Amino acid sequence: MEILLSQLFNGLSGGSILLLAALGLALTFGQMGVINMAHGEFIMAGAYTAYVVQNLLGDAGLSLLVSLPAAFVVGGLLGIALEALLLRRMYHRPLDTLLVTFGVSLVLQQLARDVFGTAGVDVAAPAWLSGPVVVFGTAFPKTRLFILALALVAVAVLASLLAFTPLGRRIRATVQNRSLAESSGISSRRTDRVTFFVGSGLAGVAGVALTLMGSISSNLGTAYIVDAFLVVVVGGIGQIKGAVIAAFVLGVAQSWIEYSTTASIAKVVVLAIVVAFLQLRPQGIFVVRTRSLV
Amino acid sequence: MNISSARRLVAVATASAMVLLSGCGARVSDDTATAGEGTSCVDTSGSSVKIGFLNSRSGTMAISENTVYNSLKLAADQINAAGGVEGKQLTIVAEDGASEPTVFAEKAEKLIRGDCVAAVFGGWTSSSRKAMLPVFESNNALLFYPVQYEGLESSKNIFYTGATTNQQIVPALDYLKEKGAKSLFLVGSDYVFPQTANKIIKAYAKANGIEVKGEEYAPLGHTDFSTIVSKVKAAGADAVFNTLNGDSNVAFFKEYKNAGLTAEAMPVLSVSIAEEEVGGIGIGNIVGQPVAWNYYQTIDSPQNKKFVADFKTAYGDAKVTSDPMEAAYTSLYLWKGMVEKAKSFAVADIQKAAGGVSFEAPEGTVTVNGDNHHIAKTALIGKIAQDGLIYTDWTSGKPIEPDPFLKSYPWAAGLSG
Amino acid sequence: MNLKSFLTGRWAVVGGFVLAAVLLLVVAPALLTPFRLGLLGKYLCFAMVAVGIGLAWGRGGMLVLGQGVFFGLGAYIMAMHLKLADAPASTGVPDFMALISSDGVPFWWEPFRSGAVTLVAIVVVPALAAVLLGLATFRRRVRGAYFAILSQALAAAFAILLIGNPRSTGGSTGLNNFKGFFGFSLRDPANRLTLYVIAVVALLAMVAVARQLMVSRYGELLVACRDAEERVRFLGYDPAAIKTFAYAVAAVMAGVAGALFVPIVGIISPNDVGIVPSIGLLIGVAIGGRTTLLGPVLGAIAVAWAETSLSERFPSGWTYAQGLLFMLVVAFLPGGLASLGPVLRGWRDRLRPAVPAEKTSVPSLSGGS
Amino acid sequence: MNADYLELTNLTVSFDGFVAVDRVNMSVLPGDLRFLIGPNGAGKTTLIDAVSGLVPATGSARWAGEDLVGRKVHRIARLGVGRTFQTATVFEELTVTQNLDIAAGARRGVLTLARRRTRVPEVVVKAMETIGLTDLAEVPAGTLSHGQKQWLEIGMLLVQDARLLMLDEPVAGMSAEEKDETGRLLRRIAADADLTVVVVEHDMDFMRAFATSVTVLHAGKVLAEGSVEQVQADPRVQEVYLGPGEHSKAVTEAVLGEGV
Repeated sequence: MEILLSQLFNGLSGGSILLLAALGLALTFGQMGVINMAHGEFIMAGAYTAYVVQNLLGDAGLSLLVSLPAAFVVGGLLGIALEALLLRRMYHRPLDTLLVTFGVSLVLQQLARDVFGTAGVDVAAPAWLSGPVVVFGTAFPKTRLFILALALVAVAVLASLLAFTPLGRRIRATVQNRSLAESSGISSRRTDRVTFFVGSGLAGVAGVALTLMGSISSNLGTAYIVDAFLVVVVGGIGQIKGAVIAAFVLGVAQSWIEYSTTASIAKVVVLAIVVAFLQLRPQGIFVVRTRSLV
Repeated sequence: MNISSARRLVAVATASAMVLLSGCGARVSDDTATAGEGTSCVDTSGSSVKIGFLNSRSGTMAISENTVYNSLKLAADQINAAGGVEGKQLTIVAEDGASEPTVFAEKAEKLIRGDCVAAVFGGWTSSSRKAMLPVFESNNALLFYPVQYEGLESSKNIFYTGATTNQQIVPALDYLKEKGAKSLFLVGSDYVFPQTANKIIKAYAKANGIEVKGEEYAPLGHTDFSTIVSKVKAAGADAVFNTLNGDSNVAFFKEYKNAGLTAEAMPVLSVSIAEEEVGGIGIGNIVGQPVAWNYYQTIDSPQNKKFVADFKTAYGDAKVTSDPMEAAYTSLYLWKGMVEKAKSFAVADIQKAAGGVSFEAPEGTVTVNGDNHHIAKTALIGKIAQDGLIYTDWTSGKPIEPDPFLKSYPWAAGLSG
Repeated sequence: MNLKSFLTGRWAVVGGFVLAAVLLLVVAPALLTPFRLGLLGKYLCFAMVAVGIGLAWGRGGMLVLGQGVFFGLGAYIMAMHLKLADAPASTGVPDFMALISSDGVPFWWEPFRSGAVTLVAIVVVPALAAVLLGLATFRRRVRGAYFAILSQALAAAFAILLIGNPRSTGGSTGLNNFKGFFGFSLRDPANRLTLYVIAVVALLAMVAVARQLMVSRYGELLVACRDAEERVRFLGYDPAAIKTFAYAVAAVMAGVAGALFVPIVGIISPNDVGIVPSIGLLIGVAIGGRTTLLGPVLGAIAVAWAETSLSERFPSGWTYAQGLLFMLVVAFLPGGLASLGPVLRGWRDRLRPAVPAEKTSVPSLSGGS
Repeated sequence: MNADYLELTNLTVSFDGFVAVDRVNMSVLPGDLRFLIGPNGAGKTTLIDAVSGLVPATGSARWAGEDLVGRKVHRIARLGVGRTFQTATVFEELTVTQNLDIAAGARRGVLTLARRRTRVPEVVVKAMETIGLTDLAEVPAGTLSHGQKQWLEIGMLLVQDARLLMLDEPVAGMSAEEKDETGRLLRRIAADADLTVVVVEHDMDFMRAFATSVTVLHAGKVLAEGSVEQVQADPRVQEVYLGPGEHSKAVTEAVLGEGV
């Protein structure tokens, strides 16, 4: 019973990490069809931001709270730079953006190595996040509870942003029909840029969260990027709720399969599940606009 | 398309290939006839001699291997400043192994065949060593490998200056047994070193009445240890034996602490965490945990004090020294000793002279075993302290003779297949 | 001169083949040391994969990010055979297996004791895998980005599986230390030269096959699928079948390349088949010109050569160079170097508005040089 | 008269509960040039989507003795059903000849596909004459004008051996001359080749000039059917296009065309 509960929690927790990593990706992918392989490196940039902030401020608790907005801005600025310098000219070639951003990710990783050194660095978790909370005899690590809460807050904020603000309406309009939105006076250029800022900023926030879990090094992002993309693929285009469901389902599946087999097999089985799922429901993914067909 | 012409071309080329194959190629069975190919092209006629350093300067292993490169460089500079080897200055040819076995094999061949170096120093992962081994054997060249490893290997062309299993894993088990551990949980990365190490641990445990309560492997680079830590916690063993590699250690120890597990209640003995890695894991997450090596920066000896001081002078005060760095440093001096004893740079002469060559290393006196090409080393169990350094908690007292195939341990019979 | 007429020019094609054959079979062995010739052999293996990528990606529009899987299938099949052939006759168990396990040879290794089965499997296994995967995804109209991400995830899973089963696959070390190749010693320079010759012949044959596919009606159909898949469907074709075929051909080319890589390089490890090498294979294709016939070949060889020589001088320099190449070439020169001519002409025309601007379509289909 | 007629019976398409096409019954005979009109969202395009297999439907759509509902797109195409799209979709990087050659080749065997095209097939030459693009045979389709692309699409339908042609707004964005040209082309095809042609169109003048019969769709249902005059005179059609109430002749003519 205890192990049942703690495995369920581990799955949800794994899902919340996936969700944080994938949320911004779902936004930029859905909005612009851009496949941003450098998203993982934006996560890394967020993590290093937390490291720098902690070195400046010292206090772990305060610096965690400062890091979250700081990393959001750092990630967002990187996103805007990427959008303005490279991606802006490539919206009609979505597949090529994958290769371009892969190049960006290689460069950012090497930059991180040259700036912060190849050795991993540590960001200390604040005292109020250390250790577990024990409920019914099951221990729940506080850091994981924090990340779970952070992911849910991020989803809530993003969802209300999309639902209730003028910006959100513009984003939704562009996701559904770019040319129609443009012809009805929405500046998709500006919307794109803001979307990229928000989406990449979320990657920065994910990076801060990851400092509570593991090592901060130049290849931090590569560990999450493929899984994050799978979440987006399963979740469907421009669907925040799809990403939420997909992240938690994949997280729980991973942790359950891992419990009964091994971590390696779990990863492979989860991929098989994704392929099988796409056999059943490519619709969440496949939208035909018959009038234009392209 | 002119299919017929292309077809004709293919046919002609295939035919010529067949002729080549059947005509002058040697069969596997007459391999001895081609030993001449291994003739060395090392040039020792001038006032200098070339040696090769082969470390990962890029990729995931660069973190660790850069430090080895630095200490190799330090040793070479010191040797050159003191007059070189047999009066010849050392010229370093450095290559990047890029953390990939294939690249290690390719670069090793380049160093031996292209640059004609007298010996190669480097490698870290077992994969890199195993990838290089056939290259050194077929070219009859020398590799000095500075990292503790899983044993069960002995090549005439490799000198192993890190610990083999009976100098690290077996003493670590002795230590845990002495401390009263009745049960163990094994956690490791999914590759050859942890798997071989765990095979040895299980054989030891069986012979010593220790229960192994679980054995878990994580893929290399795995970062979510919630499930594995849950299993460790549920099993409730007396201690954990940790053979995780690299970044995984960070995620594991953070998870371990956050799950409420402590070094006092359930110590985690690690064999791949040295001074260099402690900072990245975060001292708070790992303080008080035991590790097993043959060298710590805190060793109180004149040789070590000088080594640490020289290293900090060369690379900065913030740098720490660790076991593989010391073993790499030592390996260059051991090679120097072998050359001076043999009065020759030739591989065959060095192999003949190697046995008994000894060096007052920072870790203490080490001596080369001429039969298995490993070195006798003293095992030290240390504990990680608040200052990020490791302090010796237990020692084997004297150098342990290397026994890569564990022939002298009755419980290990049958392990080496 | 019109590139198309060059492409179709019979004599130019024959001449090009002969020239390439002479360069690779006569000039290169004469000029290079055995070590460098071995490296060139390795580059040729990458070039074979590139020919397939050019077909599937350049002509078919399928962004194949997981070619490492097929490369790995071919390579591991060959490696298994070589390890079994090297195994001592008394036990029949390869050295690395005997070292870490006493379970003997896994059942799925057994077929590869036979050389004939191995050679057939090197072609058939990658082809089957590609057909299965292709039909599973293309039939359900999973394409574009989704296909790319899936193929990438597949490469990741394949590498994880290899690393996770060291008893049967050699784990992260992979398989190496091969003594012979179908009975011939791999230490003998004459045999290594033969291997190189086989690689050259295989590459030339693949280029010939790719060219035939490109100029055929099928080639036109494939381009049509790339540009307007639904339209093709409404003409009564099944685009899934059309694309799957190109994907399978690319897979076979990668598989054969992997099989030759093993004896030439002497090792195959999961590092050679995962995500990073799979994407790395694309950069040469992108630089050379993805839609052209020879662009991918030349690009792959040039990139591999640059990697070796750059990394000999600046260890971390190569990563920057590779990253920048991806960014600049794909973003600003999507047709690769092959399109440099038209692009420059386009700029010149823009600078001189008096001359009516010619329409240049990039990436162009007709660049066949 | 042949058996190639299209007969829809209770054809229904719904998306997540929204009924886009609602129990439509309709038949179109060979030689007919049937126009489908109706306000935005009436279900015109969805109707031909359903017939061509792009969206799942219920009911039946019988064509030449076969029920098309539930078949795959390329199978339906092979039964001689062809369609175009609102935005002309030709293979931009291929030449006019290549475009037509591909359209003509759905039944080719593997061996033919693996070889190069040595000569231009007869049907392709003929179709190129019909659509008037013979002079542009070797020009990449991407460089054609908008009107020429639409003609090329129609030409592709002809060589594809389609006997049921469904065109989605073929004259949108065309100049007046091009519209005229297109209309005459369609008439010729329908009458001479005895084909069944369905045109979805918004352009009332074009409809009035060339339609032989008209079906008006509204909210997924058939509102009216008949000749151009009959439909224009139908008060329900006027109501849908102009809103409820009485309308002056001038207003009605402005929207629905003269002759009401």
